[in-house]
Amino acid sequence: MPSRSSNRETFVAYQTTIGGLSFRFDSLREVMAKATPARSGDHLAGVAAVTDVERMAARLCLADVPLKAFLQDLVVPYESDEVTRLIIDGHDAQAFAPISHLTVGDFRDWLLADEADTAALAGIAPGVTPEMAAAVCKLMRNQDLILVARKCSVITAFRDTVGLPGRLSVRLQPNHPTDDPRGIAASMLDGLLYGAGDAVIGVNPATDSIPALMTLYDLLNEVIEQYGIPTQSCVLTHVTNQIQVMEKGAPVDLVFQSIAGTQKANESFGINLGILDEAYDAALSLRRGTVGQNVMYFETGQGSALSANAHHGVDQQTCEARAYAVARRYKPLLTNTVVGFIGPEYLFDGKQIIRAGLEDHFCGKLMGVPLGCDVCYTNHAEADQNDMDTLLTLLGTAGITFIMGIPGADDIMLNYQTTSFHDALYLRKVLGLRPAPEFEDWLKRMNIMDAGGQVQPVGSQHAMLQNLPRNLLTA
Amino acid sequence: MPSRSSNRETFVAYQTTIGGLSFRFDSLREVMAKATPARSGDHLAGVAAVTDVERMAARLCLADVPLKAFLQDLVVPYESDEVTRLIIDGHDAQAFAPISHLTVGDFRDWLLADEADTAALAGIAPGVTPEMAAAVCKLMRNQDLILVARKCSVITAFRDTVGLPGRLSVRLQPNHPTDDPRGIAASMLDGLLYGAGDAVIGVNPATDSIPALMTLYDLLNEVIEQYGIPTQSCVLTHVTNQIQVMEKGAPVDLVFQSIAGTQKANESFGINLGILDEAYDAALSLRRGTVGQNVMYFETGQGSALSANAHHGVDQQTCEARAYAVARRYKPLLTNTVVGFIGPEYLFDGKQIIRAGLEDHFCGKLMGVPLGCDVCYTNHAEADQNDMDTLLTLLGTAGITFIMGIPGADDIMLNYQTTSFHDALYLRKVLGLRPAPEFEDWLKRMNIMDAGGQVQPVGSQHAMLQNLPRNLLTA
Amino acid sequence: MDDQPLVRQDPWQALRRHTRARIALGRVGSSLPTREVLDFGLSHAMARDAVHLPLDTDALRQAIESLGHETVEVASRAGDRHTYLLRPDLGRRVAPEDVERLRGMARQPGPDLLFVVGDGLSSLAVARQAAPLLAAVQAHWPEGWRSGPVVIARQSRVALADEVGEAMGARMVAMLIGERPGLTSPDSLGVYLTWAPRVGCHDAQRNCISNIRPEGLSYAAAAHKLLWLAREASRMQLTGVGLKDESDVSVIGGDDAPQLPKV
Amino acid sequence: MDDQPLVRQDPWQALRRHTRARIALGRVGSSLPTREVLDFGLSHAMARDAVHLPLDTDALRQAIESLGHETVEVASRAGDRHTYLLRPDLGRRVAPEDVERLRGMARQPGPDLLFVVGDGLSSLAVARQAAPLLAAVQAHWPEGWRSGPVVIARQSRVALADEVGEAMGARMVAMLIGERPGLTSPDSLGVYLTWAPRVGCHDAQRNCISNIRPEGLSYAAAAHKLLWLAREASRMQLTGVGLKDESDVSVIGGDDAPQLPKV
Ligand code: B12
Ligand code: B12
Repeated sequence: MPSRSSNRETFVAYQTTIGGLSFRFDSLREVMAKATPARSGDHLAGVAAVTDVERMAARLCLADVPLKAFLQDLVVPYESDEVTRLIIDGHDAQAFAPISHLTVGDFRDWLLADEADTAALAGIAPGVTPEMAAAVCKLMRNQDLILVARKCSVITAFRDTVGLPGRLSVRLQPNHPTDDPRGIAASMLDGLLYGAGDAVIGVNPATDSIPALMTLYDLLNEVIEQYGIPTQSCVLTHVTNQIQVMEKGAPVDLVFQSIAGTQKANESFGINLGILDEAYDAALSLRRGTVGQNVMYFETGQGSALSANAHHGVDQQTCEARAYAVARRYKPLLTNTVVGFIGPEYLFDGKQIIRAGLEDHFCGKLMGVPLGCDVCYTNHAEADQNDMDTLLTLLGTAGITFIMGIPGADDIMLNYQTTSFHDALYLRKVLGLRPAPEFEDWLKRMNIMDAGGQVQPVGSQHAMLQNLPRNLLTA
Repeated sequence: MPSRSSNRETFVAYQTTIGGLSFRFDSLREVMAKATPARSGDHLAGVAAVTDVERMAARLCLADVPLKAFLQDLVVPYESDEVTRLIIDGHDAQAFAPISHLTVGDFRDWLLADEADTAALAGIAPGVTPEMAAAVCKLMRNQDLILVARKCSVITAFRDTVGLPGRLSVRLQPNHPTDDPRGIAASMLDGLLYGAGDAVIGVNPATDSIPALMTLYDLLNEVIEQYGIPTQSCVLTHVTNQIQVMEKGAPVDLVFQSIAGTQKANESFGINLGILDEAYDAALSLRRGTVGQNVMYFETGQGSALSANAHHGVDQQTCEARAYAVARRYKPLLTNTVVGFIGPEYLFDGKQIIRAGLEDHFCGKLMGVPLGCDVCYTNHAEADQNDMDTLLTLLGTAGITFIMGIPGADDIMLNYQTTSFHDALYLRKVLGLRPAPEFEDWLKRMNIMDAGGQVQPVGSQHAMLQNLPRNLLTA
Repeated sequence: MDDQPLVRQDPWQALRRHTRARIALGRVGSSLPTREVLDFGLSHAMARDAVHLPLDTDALRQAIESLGHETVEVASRAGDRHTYLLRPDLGRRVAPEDVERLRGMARQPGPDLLFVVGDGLSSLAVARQAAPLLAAVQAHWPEGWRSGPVVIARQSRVALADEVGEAMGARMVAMLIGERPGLTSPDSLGVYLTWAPRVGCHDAQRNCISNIRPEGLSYAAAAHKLLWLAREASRMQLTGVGLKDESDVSVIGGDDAPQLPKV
Repeated sequence: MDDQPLVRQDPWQALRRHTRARIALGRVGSSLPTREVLDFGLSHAMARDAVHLPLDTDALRQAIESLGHETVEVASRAGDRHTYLLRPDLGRRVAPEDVERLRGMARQPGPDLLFVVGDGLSSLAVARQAAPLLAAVQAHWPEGWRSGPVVIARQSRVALADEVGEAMGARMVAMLIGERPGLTSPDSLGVYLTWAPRVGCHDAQRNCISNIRPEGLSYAAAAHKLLWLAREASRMQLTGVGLKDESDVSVIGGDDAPQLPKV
């Protein structure tokens, strides 16, 4: 095995000639980076193509690379990176067999054929490495990314079932700048009455303090029990905090962690596979799921490896796909690309955010990971609500597993704009999508959703308003 | 009536205060222009908002303007502009009644309510002036434009029925740089075998020569008759040429003309309402339709009035909506906004093109016009195929009536990129859309479409390949 | 799915000989095959470059002068390519100092038909097609018609010829201009003929001949059309929608001008 | 449809007193009412301006000096706001001449806890919250701890404090930095505490206290947390994931530091 990464030298350089001009790339990593649609992060890293023609030259080269090459010519060395080892050692040769004879260009053709149906795609998923997914993605137009992702199906479950065809789930994200339980409960109620929360009720705590976190777990758990909601909770603090609170007996449904695509980037997040293994085992042992035992929730996003100076000259989209290999190991309930979250240095404007959102969703689904998307932007990026509407609609068409739901799309703690409860209703309405079945039944039982499947305004006499969460009463 | 435009002075100036800063706008025209999402054409015209805050100030003002004001405060003077006269004199007060008490801001709320269903929207259409449509459009997010347009239904017919719910039609555009009949026929065959052509088979002639045009009409007519295709043909030459060829007995199905939103812009196109009336009557008198008698095909596009220096200080989106008032007069089978066709001076990049496409479709449908879209860009604009995939998917979701279909998306005569036959299949597949019913039957009869409604590859023995158009045989 | 080729070819490949349109591309599912997506992307990258390629005015001047024409160079009011693309208003006007220069050169009476050659959106079109077209026109130049110098214009729009024609006192002006570059036709020339040119003319007052290049309308055919239109314009004292092109009828008489392809 | 109000209000308006989140916005169909769309758009326009607002270093320096601190001003290697936004690598490094200056000022032994105040993505946050937070920290400053001058940094990222701390020989550095401005919180301050700062430290080696502003975490609570973490860091000789915040437990003993809101 260790010889793998040094095999790289045995490959001839990649080159192509266009109209008399000859283009040469020294490594597969370079071909990948230069073949990527333009984005600020790859410019920042100095790995992007300089002209449109150079970009096309790289794509022409990339199209001819055999998929097998990605098992040999490793973009991050095997010896020094546990994510690479995870990818290579965990590669499923049998699943890979049906596509093992293809080049990257052929792979695109294969994916778009009608014969590549849901079952065929699920079959190859364990054989698709992140680099293969990233490579073929670079040759695909937005419509291709939508068409293929739509054919992929990744179904997971905890207290409800997420990812069924024709369904769209929503993470209810009731953040508050001081983690005030009343504020959080108020946002939860707002979201539930708008039909959101079937993916997870997940709060980002402003605090890093263990006692304060324990309080939060209790709060979320109480509301879920009070209303009998078939959903799961999550507190998005550092995984090592979650290990501690599990030890202290906190009611932890899903374990969360931000992950990245290289060992070094994960180290900058204060994690490694060992820590994640430990947390995973701890969460599984709690057996809190009812309809399933997918206990992990991950977040990723293009740019994090580069931000930690841990990208090894690999383009940010490929790094991102490698994060899905980390996610895949833990059979997560949810994996969320927070696509416009970090800022313009990685994805400059609406166009780049839209493209990255489609790429991430496609790569994740192709690899068998339950991808959702935080359709979002920050105020220092060149983007606005119209771009979000656009990406939201495209991802809905592509069959996104879940999106965020926040009051009025404005996260008053993380300081960025994501999708609102209203946005989720828009998407469900315009594409005829429904919530997770168990949650849908609950919404109907609670008279939040009508018989036609529409979330309707509730009156002031609504049961949940008559029976407020405890901490809202003591206010 | 003539007093209408001078009434404008009786309105107080529009103003609003934001964080201590006061914003003042001298006219409704100025409020409209400054409320528009940023685009290069309005900057070129010098009418755009200078800052984002000024833009929001204009929107706040606009939201409070009563819809009735648009019948008094005319953006282009009544006395000197026949399009304004058409709008005002043709306004249907009864249809307007249900919304006559609303402000622009209320109108948006009204449109988004579930009670504003297809019937309600069809009911008010004749009461909606272009300026009202443009104004409310400026307050709407992309998702609003999609949601409302989707509820609108505009159904027209000639030899097939266009605009039914769940349907998407395609204009087959078999252009050739010398109008070579073999080249045109070859592209037609390509498109038909890919299931395109139910909106119209419409060729842009490179030539302006009357005898050559006669030849083209015969060619299109022959192919339609040879295969018994339930569709219509069109030659997109100047309307005065079409009047001449009708006199000479050419088999004219649809009369085409580019139209704009002001009298002066139309004059620069060499037309006026009198000429259009004449052409309309001539086409109607031919009675060539079978299932309907909608005999006109119009093209529009933001920027044309400004390009002709005929915009009267009105923003380009409002000018565009006014063109739909011209179209509406002639109950067209099709109206096509060629949204990215002219160039970056009017719509700079993918984002502006996408927004404009959604706006145009919304305004047209709201006014009761059968809007299709030439989802396109030129090589001098900052746009690419991904932007087109995006707009295409959004418009499909919004219920667009028809799109273009060109071999490989590359118009080798008009020199721009629009949508391909493959693109149309993508959109039909991903959103479950079907062609016009009569054409769908024909596709099935011809073994181009299978029982499941998918356009399938044909073999070399296919009837149409065995029985080529006459001029392809004599090659 | 292994026994079938990945890409389903379209069985009407033979029709490709009739057109350079992208027909019979084949399909994967209902999508374009990878090779076509790549080919298209490459064409797009190159067409974008073509928009920005500056006109080699020296070479063009030499080519035109070698036909025996005088030349004059002018610039529009759009100082650079970026401004040109976003400010058509500036591309339609001659730089003030150049207007003066043109006025100074004007003779009484002015040319019957003045030629302006403008880069427009494709300098490549002008570089390749302008001189051959002028040569073809020259071969059939109407007896007794006064010509003028050929004006070469940088960063120009169609309407720029109006101001040139006005300044030179021309009866008619023909603008030879680079059409926007397409993927398959990056070098297509358009000609716009305007009677009594002056600032403020609009497009309904012109006639257009487009798609001039070897793979499109031939030089000879274009020249024939242009002179037919110019003669008719001279007779009717107008151009534009009022002047209908019947040039193809007149050729049936056995004129030596080449015919357009016919069914 | 006339007898019903256009906008359906949500009957849980009362809950708005618990949070500034945009809850109970009401609806039209399933969409946001116009007034909310406009309000949001206006907030966005203003938040975008906040990103670009330059830091008034003079005012900040005066405010900090009036607390009795010395100050030093440094710039990052990102020359302007545009560069800053696109080049975080440059925003993490001190301009070379300023590094020299800092080195020149360093004393032996260095400060136990050094403060850097950086504009980050919101100069407004720094202008409003930095001085009050420093004052709150001062009130509970651990006995015997050496402080240093407060370093004011322009166009800075979190990691810039590493280089500052290294140059000044600090045992620990606390970066007070403007968090990216949100629609509802344009002026939120974050504090990042790093043990043994040096160029190349990564984020797992820091602790963070965020959302400091009157509507968020109070100055007193933030100061309490910071000093708790700093004391623990000093004891354990590290910051980051290895250092767990238990500050809320310790306050239960009846310390005068304010408590976080509790259920
Ligand atoms: C952007 C951001 C991120 C980005 C950072 C990438 C980047 N290049 O910017 C990503 C998505 C990677 C991220 C990850 C995490 N973050 Co964070 N993040 C933020 C956010 C939204 C804005 C930060 C900001 O504006 N910085 C100011 C600018 C000017 O500085 P900068 O140099 O450009 O940014 C640096 C810091 O932001 C730093 N950083 C980001 N998050 C964190 C978290 C910790 C604990 C530390 C030490 C540093 C750190 O990374 C950046 C690059 O060096 C804040 C929320 C807020 N309101 O501030 C949360 C926040 C700081 N993050 C938080 C957390 C918990 C995390 C994670 C630990 C979550 C997890 N379980 O994995 C991870 C890992 C952090 C790590 N060790 O690297 C918490 C911290 C809570 C606390 N009091 O400790 C906050 C307050 C949000 C929250 N409540 O969840 N984060
Ligand atoms: C862009 C374009 C338009 C745009 C022009 C707006 C603009 N600001 O650019 C719009 C959509 C408005 C348009 C409209 C029409 N066009 Co047109 N247009 C073109 C196109 C695709 C490119 C022109 C170009 O590159 N010009 C070069 C740049 C550098 O010059 P410019 O100064 O920026 O552009 C000016 C000219 O293009 C002019 N113009 C555009 N079209 C026409 C048509 C005629 C007859 C005239 C005289 C002038 C003219 O308008 C522009 C502004 O002044 C050409 C196709 C081609 N391959 O060239 C067809 C083309 C020139 N148009 C054509 C036609 C028929 C029309 C219409 C008459 C269609 C109709 N039935 O209404 C109308 C009306 C034209 C008019 N009188 O104004 C034909 C001309 C055929 C012929 N031999 O006469 C062409 C060749 C395409 C075709 N085969 O259909 N057009």
